[in-house]
Amino acid sequence: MSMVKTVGINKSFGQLKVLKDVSLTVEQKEVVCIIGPSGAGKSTYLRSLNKLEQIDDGQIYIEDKLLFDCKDGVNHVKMPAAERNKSLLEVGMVFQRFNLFPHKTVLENVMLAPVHVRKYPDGEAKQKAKTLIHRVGLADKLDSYPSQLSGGQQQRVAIARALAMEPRIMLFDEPTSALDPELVGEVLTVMKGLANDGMTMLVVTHEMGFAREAADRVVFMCDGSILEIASPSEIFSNPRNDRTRQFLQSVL
Amino acid sequence: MSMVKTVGINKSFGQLKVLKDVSLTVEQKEVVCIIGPSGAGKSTYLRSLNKLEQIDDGQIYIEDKLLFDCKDGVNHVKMPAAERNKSLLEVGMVFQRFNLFPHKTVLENVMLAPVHVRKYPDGEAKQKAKTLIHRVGLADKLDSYPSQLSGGQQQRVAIARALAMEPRIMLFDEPTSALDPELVGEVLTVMKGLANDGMTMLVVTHEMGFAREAADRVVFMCDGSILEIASPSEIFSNPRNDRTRQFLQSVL
Amino acid sequence: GGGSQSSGGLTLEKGTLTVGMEIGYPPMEYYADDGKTPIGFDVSMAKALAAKMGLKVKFVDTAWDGIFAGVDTSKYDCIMSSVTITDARKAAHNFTKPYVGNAMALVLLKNSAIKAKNPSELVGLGVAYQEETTADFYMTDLAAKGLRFTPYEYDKVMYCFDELKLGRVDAIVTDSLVAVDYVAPADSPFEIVWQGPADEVFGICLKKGNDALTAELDKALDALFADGTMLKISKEIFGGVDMVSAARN
Amino acid sequence: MDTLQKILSWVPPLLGGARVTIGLTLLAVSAGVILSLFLALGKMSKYKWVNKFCSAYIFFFRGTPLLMQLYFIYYALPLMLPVFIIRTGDQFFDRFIPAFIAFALNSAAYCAEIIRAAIQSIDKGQFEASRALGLSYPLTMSLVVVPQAIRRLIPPIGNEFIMVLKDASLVSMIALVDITKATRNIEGSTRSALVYIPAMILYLIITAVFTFAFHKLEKKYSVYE
Amino acid sequence: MDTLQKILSWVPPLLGGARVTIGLTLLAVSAGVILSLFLALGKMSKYKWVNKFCSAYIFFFRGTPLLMQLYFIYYALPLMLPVFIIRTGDQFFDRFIPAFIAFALNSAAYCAEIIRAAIQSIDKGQFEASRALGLSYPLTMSLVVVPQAIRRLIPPIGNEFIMVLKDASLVSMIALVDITKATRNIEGSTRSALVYIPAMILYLIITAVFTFAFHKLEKKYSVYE
Ligand SMILES: Nc1ncnc2c1ncn2[C@@H]1O[C@H](COP(=O)(O)OP(=O)(O)OP(=O)(O)O)[C@@H](O)[C@H]1O
Ligand SMILES: Nc1ncnc2c1ncn2[C@@H]1O[C@H](COP(=O)(O)OP(=O)(O)OP(=O)(O)O)[C@@H](O)[C@H]1O
Ligand SMILES: NC(=O)CC[C@H](N)C(=O)O
Ligand SMILES: [Mg+2]
Ligand SMILES: [Mg+2]
Repeated sequence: MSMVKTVGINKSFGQLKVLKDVSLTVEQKEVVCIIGPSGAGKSTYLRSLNKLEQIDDGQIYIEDKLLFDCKDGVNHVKMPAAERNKSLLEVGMVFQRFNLFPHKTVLENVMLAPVHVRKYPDGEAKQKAKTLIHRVGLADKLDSYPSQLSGGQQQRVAIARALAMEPRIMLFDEPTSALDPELVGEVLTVMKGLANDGMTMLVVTHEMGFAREAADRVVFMCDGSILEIASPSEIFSNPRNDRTRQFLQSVL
Repeated sequence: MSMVKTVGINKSFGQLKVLKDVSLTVEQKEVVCIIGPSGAGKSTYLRSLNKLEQIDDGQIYIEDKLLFDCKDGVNHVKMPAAERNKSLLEVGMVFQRFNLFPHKTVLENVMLAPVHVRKYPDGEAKQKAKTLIHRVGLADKLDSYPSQLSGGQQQRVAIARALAMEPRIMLFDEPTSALDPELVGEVLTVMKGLANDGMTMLVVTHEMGFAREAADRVVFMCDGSILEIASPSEIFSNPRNDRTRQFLQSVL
Repeated sequence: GGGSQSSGGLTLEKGTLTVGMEIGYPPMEYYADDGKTPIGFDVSMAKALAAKMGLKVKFVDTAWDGIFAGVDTSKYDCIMSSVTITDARKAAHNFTKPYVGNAMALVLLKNSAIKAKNPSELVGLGVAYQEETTADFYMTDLAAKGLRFTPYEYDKVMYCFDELKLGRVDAIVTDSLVAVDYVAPADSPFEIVWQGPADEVFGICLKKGNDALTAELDKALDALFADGTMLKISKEIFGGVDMVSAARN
Repeated sequence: MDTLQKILSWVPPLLGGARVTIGLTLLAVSAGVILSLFLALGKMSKYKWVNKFCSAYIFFFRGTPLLMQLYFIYYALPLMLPVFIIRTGDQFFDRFIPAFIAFALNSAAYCAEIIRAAIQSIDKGQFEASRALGLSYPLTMSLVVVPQAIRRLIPPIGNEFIMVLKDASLVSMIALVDITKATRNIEGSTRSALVYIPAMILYLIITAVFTFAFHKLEKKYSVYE
Repeated sequence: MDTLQKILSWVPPLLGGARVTIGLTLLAVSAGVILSLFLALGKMSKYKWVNKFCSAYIFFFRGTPLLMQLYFIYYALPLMLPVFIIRTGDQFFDRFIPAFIAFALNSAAYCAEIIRAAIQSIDKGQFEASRALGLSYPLTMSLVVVPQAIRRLIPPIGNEFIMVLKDASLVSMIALVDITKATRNIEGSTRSALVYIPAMILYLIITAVFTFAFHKLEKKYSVYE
């Protein structure tokens, strides 16, 4: 069973074709990193897996269940909205700009969705939230507001918040690029821990070190297309595609 | 003759001591990089050289001329404001967030100060501006507005704008940290060119590659103090101070 | 008095005569120096009438603009607010018999350079009056007959006098009963240069068809004339002058 | 001494006027805010006619003078259509209620734009994070967006409140005795303009007090910033 | 048909009123903007008394109703102090000028806050870059800050303009015949409220036209964005 499978995804914003026939399969427990220049469509691809963007054409499967089969922007999979939304809960997401709820404490941020969406009883949700916050190393910040935390701490809360919904796959969209260089490490450490624990992950990142160390496969996207998929060692030492080589030269 | 010399600079914001007895001399044609964690006081130090911050105590010399001799926030150097400002024109500055004038074209941005401050005739200022814009590789963007440029291009215009005032020393405050990774290179290339041409430069940066390659000396600042000054090869391979080592480990 | 039993059921609020008036029309109805106690001719008369009818009295201050709509929509039982009885108003409303004599008056500044001796000589001048009053109708009528002047309309008569004093209008046309009050003080800057025929009499105005209350009010009014109360009020308000008797002839 | 005594004697009627001014403002803005919630959501709605109606409402009430709206609602409408005659059996309320209606309808249009701006000022990321966590639109609104919008609403709603407080002076045109009408009454009877001075001071005090109160309220809602 | 003819006959007096409404608004807001520049700079000044005076001015004119300010400037002040009597030899201007003064003084207070906010909204980096290039304070203001502030001023000044346009209805209180007064004159003579409909439409058209014009102006000043 694959965790996420997309087949021939296309997506335009007005005249601009942002995704061109993107097909990719992420297996269970796999860590896949997506790299590529700005404007490549990396974020758009990630967001389309989560219904944050509506694709124009192509199929999206989550855990082998076909959720979207789109043609010209119309989804032809007939399925109750509730059922589709339930499947989408398997997909957790972490954003570049954290997007924590500023009016809620750390604990409240992590508990909110489990209580209101999963309908977990308060006590149970709180217990689980505390465990997760502990796991990302913020046990002493339970009652802090996001504004009282550093960027790295906020991003770790965001990871805990996503994990609280017990997703089967986590999407990360440049989780460290809004951070001061000194704070990048603490977030990457948490992410590596997750990977080691067997979480399936799809990570858009500019941190080549992380990709090299944690990824099973690296995907290079450019101008809306996937140009190369390879193991980290292959892609970093011997990129086959010219555009990949050029990109890696400029960032390494 | 030294370009910039500071002796025992102290500066507080309210209760917070941000600079503690900072002394540093930058010789002519020298390139000095300042590194250090967030909040170390790097920006504050740079800004105090330019009167953007008022120091509490200490002396500042520009080209061996004593401009500030402060005690408890009062400058005891008696000198006409015009004369001091003239000396300060020897100091150019490039900011992290570019700070181009958004309502002026590239050419107008670069010409503005020479025409209105140096009182150069329009034609001459224009000629010189064009040369400088050419030098930073933007000859085709003369009439663009900043909003039409990428971050890297904007920063290069900002460099040209500062150079147009013919400063004898250039201050850079994290000139590349607001840029997409792909765009960092083009700005560093321009800066290396400047260094090669013999410009005296004082650069706050997180780009260790640049420091290693271009700096004559590297200064490590932390908590308002200079903890270590050394050549790049020394500091990167064999930092003497524990705090330096710790910092370099986290960012390299 | 004798009417107490019969009048009680005729009013909007049982046992109370609710009187609409535009308070701010000295000396007919205006506020005492405290800015909230209504006084003046109509106020005294209303109190006396209500007493005669065995009713309590309540005053409702109303903008002149809309005062007739108020009685039409039963916001008060009647209007006692220096309402001049005119044919047009009579066609749309009930009126009691007249209770005080009045005329149209032309007011100028003392020693004014303006030589107009009556309103039809106001050609080319700025004339102030209160909007929607008989003064308004009078001047609008003259305008329709070809008199060319500039009208200045105010919601309160006091502003007409302010304006004349400040020299921003040339003349005021208003009820003579008001004019006499403004010219009375020794240091008054105003003078009355013309008065029209004394047929601009005031009556109490009621909703069309409210004949029962109209009759009751007329009865009480007659009684007040008969027992000298009206004369007493007139002498009090107008410095000893009888302005009421003429209205009954 | 005599002048002082005179001025002191004006205080009670002016304070009486202040009760009307403040009462009308409080009620009208409260009602306006509630009504404006529907207008704001309506104007952001995808249903074309709901959207059009709300836009037209807002355009109308923001595009014509409040004085004219007041005249229209108080005089013209009941004369044309007797169903709009409001009879409460109490003279005061017979004019207070139409004034309240005019001011509330007017204020709703202004508040709707304020609310719309506040909701649109909430970072798009908040909606996306909510979506990604599986929160439905109503949950997103009630748990995430509205609580954050409220704090941003306080300053402009406070501003609107002060605006209405001053616009309430228009009710003197329909002989409701607010501060302005009380002032004009005293001016009329004393034939002197001295009363404007305590009246203006009273307005300034009220404005200052409410500005301060809204400021406190804003602070209270900003704990997390 | 007859009704239409009647309505058409109202158009000239309503348009006459519109001239007064628009003229007063244009003049008052223009003068207000100029005056407000001094107030805004004064309120940001480091000279304590200049600062206090400007703050008090703004507090006073924003804290009391325009209607009361109008009465005060038009009636009370000249009655108390005859030097404030304005005599031009033309009765229209005798009242238009005080109205203009009241509206301009009032608008200045609002515009001052708008200008202050616009200047303060300019990125601090713009001041720093100017300083680093050696530009003096006046040069920084005139070359860098004000040109950028102007574009941000257009929407709120446009808003203020529309506000004054509607507040201009208050001049009907001092017998100036603006749209509102023209409407009430026609209402009085026809004894029908029908005239409110073309009058409101006229207001809406004027509001829409000026909103559109300010929108265009804003666009024109945004080339660089
Ligand atoms: N909502 C939108 N409307 C219009 N264009 C959009 C929208 N979102 C993204 N785009 C455009 O789509 C293209 C791809 O954007 P996307 O954010 O997916 O790129 P990316 O690879 O994530 O780049 P980055 O590294 O800058 O985040 C870009 O050209 C972007 O400008
Ligand atoms: N204007 C100011 N008012 C108060 N505190 C300030 C001000 N400017 C800077 N600080 C504080 O002074 C300290 C030093 O700031 P500075 O910006 O110089 O650090 P830095 O080394 O440049 O850090 P960074 O890498 O984040 O730019 C920080 O704690 C900062 O919060
Ligand atoms: N109260 C008044 O203003 C009355 C004015 C005048 N007597 C009229 O009836 O029209
Ligand atoms: Mg992206
Ligand atoms: Mg810094």
